[in-house]
Amino acid sequence: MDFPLLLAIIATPALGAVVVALLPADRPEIAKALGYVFTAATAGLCLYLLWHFQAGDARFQFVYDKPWIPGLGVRFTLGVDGISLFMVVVTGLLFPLGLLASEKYITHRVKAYVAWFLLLEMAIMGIFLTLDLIAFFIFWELLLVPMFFLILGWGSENRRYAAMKFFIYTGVGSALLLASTLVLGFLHQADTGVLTFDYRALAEWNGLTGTAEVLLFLGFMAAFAIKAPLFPFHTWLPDVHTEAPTAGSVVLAGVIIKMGAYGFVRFSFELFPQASVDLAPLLLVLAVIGILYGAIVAAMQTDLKRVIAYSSVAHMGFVILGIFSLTVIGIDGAVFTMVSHPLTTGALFLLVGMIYERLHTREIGEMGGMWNSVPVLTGLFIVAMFAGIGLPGFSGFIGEFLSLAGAFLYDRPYAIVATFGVIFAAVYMLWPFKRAFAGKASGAVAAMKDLSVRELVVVVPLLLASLFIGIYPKPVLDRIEPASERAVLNFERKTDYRSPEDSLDRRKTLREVERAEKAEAKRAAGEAAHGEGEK
Amino acid sequence: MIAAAVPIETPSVDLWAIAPIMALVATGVGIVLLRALLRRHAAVTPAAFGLSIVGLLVAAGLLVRQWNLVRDDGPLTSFAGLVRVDPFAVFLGIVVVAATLAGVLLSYSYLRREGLEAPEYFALILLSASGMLMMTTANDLIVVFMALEVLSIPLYVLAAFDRRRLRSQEAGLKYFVLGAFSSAVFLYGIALTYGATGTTSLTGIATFLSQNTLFEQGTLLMGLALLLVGLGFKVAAVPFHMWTPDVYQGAPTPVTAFMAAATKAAAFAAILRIVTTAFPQYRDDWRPIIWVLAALSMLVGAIAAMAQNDIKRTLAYSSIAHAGYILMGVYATTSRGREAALLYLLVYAFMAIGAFAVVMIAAPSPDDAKHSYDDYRGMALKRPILGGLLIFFVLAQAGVPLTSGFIGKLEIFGSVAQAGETRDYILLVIGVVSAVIAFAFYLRIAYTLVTAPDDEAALESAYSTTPRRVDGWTGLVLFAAAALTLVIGLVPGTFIHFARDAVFF
Amino acid sequence: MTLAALEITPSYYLVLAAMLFTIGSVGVLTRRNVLVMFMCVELMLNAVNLSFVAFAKALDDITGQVIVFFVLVVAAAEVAVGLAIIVAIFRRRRHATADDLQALRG
Amino acid sequence: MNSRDILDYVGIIPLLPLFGAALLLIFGRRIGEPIAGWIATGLMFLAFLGSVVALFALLDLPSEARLQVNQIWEWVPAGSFSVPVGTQADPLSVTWLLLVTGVGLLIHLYSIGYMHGDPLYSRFFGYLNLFAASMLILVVADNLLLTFLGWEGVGLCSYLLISFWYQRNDAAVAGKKAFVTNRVGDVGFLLAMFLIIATYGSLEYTAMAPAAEIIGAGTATAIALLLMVGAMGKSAQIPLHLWLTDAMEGPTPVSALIHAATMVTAGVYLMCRAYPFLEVSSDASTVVMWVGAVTALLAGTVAVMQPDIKRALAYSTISQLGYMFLAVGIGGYVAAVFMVLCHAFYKGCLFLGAGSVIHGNGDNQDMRIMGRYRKLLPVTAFAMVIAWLSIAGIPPFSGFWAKDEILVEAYAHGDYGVWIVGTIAALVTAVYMTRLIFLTFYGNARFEGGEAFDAVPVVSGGSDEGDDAHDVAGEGHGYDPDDPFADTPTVVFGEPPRPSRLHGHLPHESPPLMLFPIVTLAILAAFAGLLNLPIGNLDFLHQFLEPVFHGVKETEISTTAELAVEGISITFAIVGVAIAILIYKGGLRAPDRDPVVDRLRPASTLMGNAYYWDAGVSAFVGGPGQKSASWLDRVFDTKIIDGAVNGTAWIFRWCSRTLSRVQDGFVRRYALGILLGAVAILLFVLLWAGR
Amino acid sequence: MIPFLFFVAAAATLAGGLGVVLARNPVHSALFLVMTLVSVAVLFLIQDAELVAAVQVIVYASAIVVLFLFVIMLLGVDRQESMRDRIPYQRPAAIALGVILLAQLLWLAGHEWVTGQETASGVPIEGGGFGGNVERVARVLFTDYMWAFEITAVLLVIAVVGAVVLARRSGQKGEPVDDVDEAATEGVDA
Repeated sequence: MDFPLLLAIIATPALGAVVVALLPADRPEIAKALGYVFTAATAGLCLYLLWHFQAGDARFQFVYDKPWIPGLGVRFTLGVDGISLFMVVVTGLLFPLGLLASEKYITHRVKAYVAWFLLLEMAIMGIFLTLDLIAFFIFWELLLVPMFFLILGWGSENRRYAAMKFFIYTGVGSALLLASTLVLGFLHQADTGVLTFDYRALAEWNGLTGTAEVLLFLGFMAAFAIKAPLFPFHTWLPDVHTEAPTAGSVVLAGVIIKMGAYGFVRFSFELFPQASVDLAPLLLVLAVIGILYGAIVAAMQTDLKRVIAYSSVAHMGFVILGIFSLTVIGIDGAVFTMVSHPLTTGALFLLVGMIYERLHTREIGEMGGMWNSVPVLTGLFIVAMFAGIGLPGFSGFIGEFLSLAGAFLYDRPYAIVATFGVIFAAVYMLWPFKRAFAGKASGAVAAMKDLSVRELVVVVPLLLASLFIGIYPKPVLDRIEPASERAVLNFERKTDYRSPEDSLDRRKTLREVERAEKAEAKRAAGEAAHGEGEK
Repeated sequence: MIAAAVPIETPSVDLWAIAPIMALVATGVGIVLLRALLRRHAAVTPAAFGLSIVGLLVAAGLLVRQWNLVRDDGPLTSFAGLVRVDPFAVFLGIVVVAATLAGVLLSYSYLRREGLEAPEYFALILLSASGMLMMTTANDLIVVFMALEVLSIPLYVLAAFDRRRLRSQEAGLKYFVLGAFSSAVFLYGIALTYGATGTTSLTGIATFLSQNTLFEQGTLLMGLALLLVGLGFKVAAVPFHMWTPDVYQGAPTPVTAFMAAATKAAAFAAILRIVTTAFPQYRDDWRPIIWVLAALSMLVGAIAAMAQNDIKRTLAYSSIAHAGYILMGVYATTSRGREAALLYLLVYAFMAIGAFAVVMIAAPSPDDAKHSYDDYRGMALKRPILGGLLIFFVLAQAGVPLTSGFIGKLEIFGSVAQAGETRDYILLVIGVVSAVIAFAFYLRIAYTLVTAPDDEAALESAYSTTPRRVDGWTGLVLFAAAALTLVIGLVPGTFIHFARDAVFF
Repeated sequence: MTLAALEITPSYYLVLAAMLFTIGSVGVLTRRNVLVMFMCVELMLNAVNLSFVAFAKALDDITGQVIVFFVLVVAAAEVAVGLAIIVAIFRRRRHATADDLQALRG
Repeated sequence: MNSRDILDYVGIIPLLPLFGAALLLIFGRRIGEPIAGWIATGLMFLAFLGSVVALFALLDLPSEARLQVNQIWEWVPAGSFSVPVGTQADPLSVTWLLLVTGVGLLIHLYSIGYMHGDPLYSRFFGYLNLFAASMLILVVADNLLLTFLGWEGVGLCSYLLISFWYQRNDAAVAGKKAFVTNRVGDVGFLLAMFLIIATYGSLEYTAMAPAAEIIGAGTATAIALLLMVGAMGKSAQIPLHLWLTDAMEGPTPVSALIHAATMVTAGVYLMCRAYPFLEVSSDASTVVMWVGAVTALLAGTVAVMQPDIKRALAYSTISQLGYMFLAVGIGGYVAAVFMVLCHAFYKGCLFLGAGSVIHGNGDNQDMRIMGRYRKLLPVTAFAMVIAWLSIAGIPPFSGFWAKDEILVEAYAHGDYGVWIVGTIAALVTAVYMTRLIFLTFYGNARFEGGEAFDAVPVVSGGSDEGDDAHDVAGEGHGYDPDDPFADTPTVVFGEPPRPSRLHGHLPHESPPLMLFPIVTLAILAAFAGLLNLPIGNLDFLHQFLEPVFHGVKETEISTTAELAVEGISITFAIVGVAIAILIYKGGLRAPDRDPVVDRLRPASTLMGNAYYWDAGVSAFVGGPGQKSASWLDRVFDTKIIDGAVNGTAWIFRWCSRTLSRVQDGFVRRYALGILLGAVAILLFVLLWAGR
Repeated sequence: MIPFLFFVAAAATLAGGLGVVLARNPVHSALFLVMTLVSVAVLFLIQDAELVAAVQVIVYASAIVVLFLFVIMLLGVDRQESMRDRIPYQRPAAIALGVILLAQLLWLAGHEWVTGQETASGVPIEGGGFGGNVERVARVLFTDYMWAFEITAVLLVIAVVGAVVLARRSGQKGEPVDDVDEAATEGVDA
């Protein structure tokens, strides 16, 4: 362990936040510049991570481990695998763009904005990188604070309601997550005598009985389902999206709502395999409802941001569908969607933000004819829109396709119903698009200015990235695959669930992975015990 | 004939055991003497202030010395076992002295500002603190009772100290009447316990109960119940909490800070000691009571705070909720639970003092009376550092990660989770849910501070105090409280080890 | 059985003490005058004292009586400070009863 | 470089127009007219050359070995399966390559003239190129998923092209409708792919034939039917035909390119590719067959009633596509491909001709106010007449051979029901096409200032007067905000005739640039029959495609029977033409008096309104559909789900207020609280504790 | 003799207690309090607590009650208190709670109250050669409870300081702050 890369990825934005917070308030340009420096540096570290990540290795890489809260055996354990890798990279790339998008929009209290924004990045990085459950929770909860202040300080009219709703609604989920985590840790301690919250050690432990496992699963699910957001826990999302500043929406749609899905794959699966298998139908039903329901309700919205917000509900439905298909394909697809959705929806939110900056409204009824006045914006919107709809060639399709295919393998009815979501996807995007962009331009719309170079620089890379991994997803999938294979193997090892993907050649690697996992868990447990002893 | 048949053996007196208490009492009395000597001399208040700081520092030094003594050689007992200095007592003693020091530092400029300068104020704070130290070291119910009075009576006076403000006097009176009432109940509890066991010594009770099986438990159980009522009143547990918002709101703000931080530590010292030292055999009987008190405190504190329109009052309700969390630690009955409770008391002391310190400075009108949300609107925009600090302390109390409040809650919840029975889990869920409910009012404070009224003119008038300079002493307190709150949140290791070493009786 | 032959066990005293305690506590809850409320608290303390002495007698242990001393001292100190507070308030506002003071509420 | 190597590079063909699309869509405004058009056309020409090269490379190989798959990169490797990005060059794909690039090239050329003056000129060519690229990807792909990419790509382009004049409300709506309807079909396509993944795990075409034999008839039926649903969406088969007629809102070259020549045939292509499943499953074949037959007949009857030239052609297209499906259903894959080719030529010609008419006619599409244009647009008329004869099934024009082969095969298969329906549909085809030609080019002149032409014999050739009008009326087909009918150029059945938009000018012939493609297509339409004559060894197409449809049973039919069937077809076609000529030779007595429509009431109303299917779907979607969606949004989401959330918050606030009220400031109340707590604890202690 | 004394004293105690609670004039309450205190002193006496009884009379009945009366007279509140209660349900709730509390306490009456070990401090009330009651009390006071005894000193200091601080006429600058709307709360039913 030469250079603590993952620590650096978390620490850089944190350092940035502190430095920016200490600046004098009357020099917004320095704050801004430092914001770019620190987000860009983080992005650079993320790319370095991406470059040096070993594809095909199912284990955690770049592991960093230090004791943190001794009383509870909490350790500051960082590690990255195929599932978290891309979330980290996407986060790293989204933040400089988000800042760039805020350039015009944020005119007051710039310093505070940049500081909160950097803190937000740190929290998100922490969430995706920690392997210790308590540390995970710490970042999970910490995230709410910068988000709260970003909405409150720079949101739209109804921001107080939205900020409160976001904090408290998702807080309820987190509370149950914390309770379940603690109970899990202590049950483990009661059984094995070792108090650790290292999730690898807990995953290796098989002492949970039926009801306890289900209840703990539900506790974790509360947090993840609300954050995801799974139907019927989704109503915070549109409110928050509408009120949040553009960059906040981008990050929210891009990364934050992925954390729910991430939590399911990372934690629920490994910690509660039997409950995951048993409750998969429930999750699948909710996911399918979410896909259709989110799409239908999205089509009814009159606020452009709400349309995209509800579309996120539908998209996350696909993600959950893929995850709980309990197949390698499905999980591949879900994680891929988690990578792709930030790009497309991020672009859409950015574009809506740009429209809002020009028209000062998000009401579709007050638009109309923008195709005429702002063709470049419209063009990009079309691209982003179709990428979001799931047009093959863009990244969204790959994820959706694999998720559905996985669900189809698991149990056909879910996939068949969910596939009809692709129709509604077209409806909810094209209908508002028609109303907002087609037609005759008049009044304020006619006077709109087209995108500046800065705005192009913000949006175009996202769409290009989406296009690139839509055409050549192999590098991404290759890195995701070992992790999702691991997840499925985990089920086969611990439960009597058997993946329908019989033709896989993964069974031959079964023993290999098992051995590696055992060694890993042993090491983690040993370290935890060691950590207990050293104080 | 005069000579007694049995000679009186005077008990051994270990001065180390009571040295910190003596330091505080001596300083308190010294201030009174100073007052008597200097009369109305202009320097009398600064002198009293200086003297109390010296006294507190000496007490703190002695506590550190005690810490080393008891850690190396085991607990010190003195005065025929009435005083027992163990790591537990020293830990809470340090919390008390630190909170007192903060209270004294805050008071100095406050008293000058409000025109309340009186050296007796410092004497009363120190004497109250000495009572708290007596409480932490008490090993006998009678001493607990005496200590309770020693710490309470000065607080009654201090709450009513601002005689120009009727609210302050009202606070004093209410606190006094209810305090007297509840101490009578507490005393009746002692009486019943005495009747049931024949002794008032905590260890004596435990020994008796472990050696005898009572056929008739009524007296003992009722005594125990009434003891809990009396102590529940002091820690402001629901349903004995109703004095808290009124008193916290009405009392001068530094007194409120001192009360919130120090009294809580002392009262919890008594609870922990009594239930765990004296009644370990009866844990199945008192634990459900504590369970209910904890659950009610957390829920009522969090819910009632939502509808408040006064920041001090809101913080008072928050302190009720915090009492609930600490009671969870008591409920756990394990050493982890005690550790968590101790850590929480430490952590809460700084969060509470910090928050009240900001409130003290920020009070928008020249007198310490206006603390409504409307008065604070937009404060963080006008005074970013002060407002930011208040937000920070408030979020810490809410238990946001990377603040000490989170670590405290985590340890508390962990201790309950470890207990491992269904009702423990239910309490745990109540705890975490109430923490979320509490977000609602903490965030409301944060929201109020960062929200500007819509037009600029309204902003001008909204938070319109003549910028009050933060004097050095207050600044010191603020800095220390913030730094500790943050440091414990980031690297809690040292403090957790400290609390863990302190759990032993 | 005549009255003289009746053995007055400690329970008699204790029942009496319980009744007195109850009367005192109900008094605190019902009287509006602060001074009377305070007298009711004294009733409660006396009830406790009675219990202590009765327990002392029953246990044949002088400690109970010793405790009564401490209670007396505490009562005296409380009375001194309590009356001072009442006096201070009365200076500000004549005719105050406990009910008048409800500026702090909610 | 041997032929196989050459065929490996077939993937370059779609890249050429793709490059053009990227170029024109990004830098289009700087390139401008007319260079943009020429760039696009040039790239199409290169693509066409590429296709020709591919053809020859393929012919170079022995007929059984004409299959070259080149997997370029691993596209979606996930779990148990992996989908490559690869090309497949075989006779089927090369046929389509030639078709798409060839017809596409002509339409590009045509568009240079047609789109002259449009402010979005270069964007149009960008879209056209993008469309061509998608279509080419669709056909060169070696697996279903990559085909699906092209499939969706053409969907996207059709959306963009149909709503090209986005300022028109109807155009925007039509584009949306097209895309959404196609998506309905896509569900089938996607599910078919999932089923394939679930059953044998490979989406590649080469894996289909071996797999079909092992997966069992039930699964094969399911796959085939699901693919058919997808194909129905794209090929506008009933009931998913809704979008095609509305798609006439787009510029006319688009109608020709997308809705006649190429995109709609994608469904047929897919069904041809999926032939192994159809071969295994006779149930699926039967369904496909009947879908096609019903579509052929019903769409034909609707076409008869349409007053709008483009809508009539659109329904005709649906009907013709029905024939192709019919052919696929009876196992006549080659016949279907043959039909695709011929249809592309004559329908392309017809659409472009119609465009020429509209172009010269002040953008008026209402046939009821045309008539006698033979005189004014002679070249167009000549070309369209050839195409008419071809589509009507008059020998020796290509349409006859194509349709005839299908009907003969149907008869040979013993599917007499289908054969009868097909034959009747042929009659209907002859009727509506004749009606269209006569209403447009013959009969009386019903256009503004057309009275002077009525006396002139229609067969005596035209005049050159059109040139004068050209300069004025030919400017721009874009959106004219001052025109009250600009929003709705299409005329639907039942609408009163439109006022003339000639503004005093006479209809005029189109420029040579537009005429050249029309004439070329007319020539192809005339002689395309030569590709596949059912005589001796002259069935070149059959021989060429034979190896693709490996294992398809040849149907044997006696020459007598064949001749009899052919005779019946010819008879029906001639009868149809004759009937229509009898009715329409004099044109219309008044613009709003169509004899067929009048005489066939009330059936004509039913047919003219396309059996109210479209209206019904719209009414459902717009009525109960939208209402329930709105209910979900306004009531269920806001009131119930979010209401529960806010309700919880409200309950807590209420509790909070209540607690505050209890805290009423009376010190005795607080004492009561303490005592209450004490009593409660004592109660607990006495009753429950100590047990 | 003893039962007779007990019942008389007990009756007086309860009567005094009830009198304190029920008397409408504070002065009467104070006098009833004296009655109770003296009766309790009698009860102390018959339980061999001579010293305590004496102190009870001297300190409590004399000093404390005099203090009460002094304050009552000083403040001039020797008026009839309205028996109407402003707080809804307060009185019935208080009486109900009182009844329950008493019932709970008396529940013990049927059982053994005293269960503790005898003579835990080693000094019984009689016998054992520890001298008289005063000496016995002193013995325990200055050995076992010496610490508590010392605390009383602190307590008295506090009482003095507190009383002085509060009752002092001035010493704080500034006018009374009108933080309460006095008119709104004063004399509602004075």
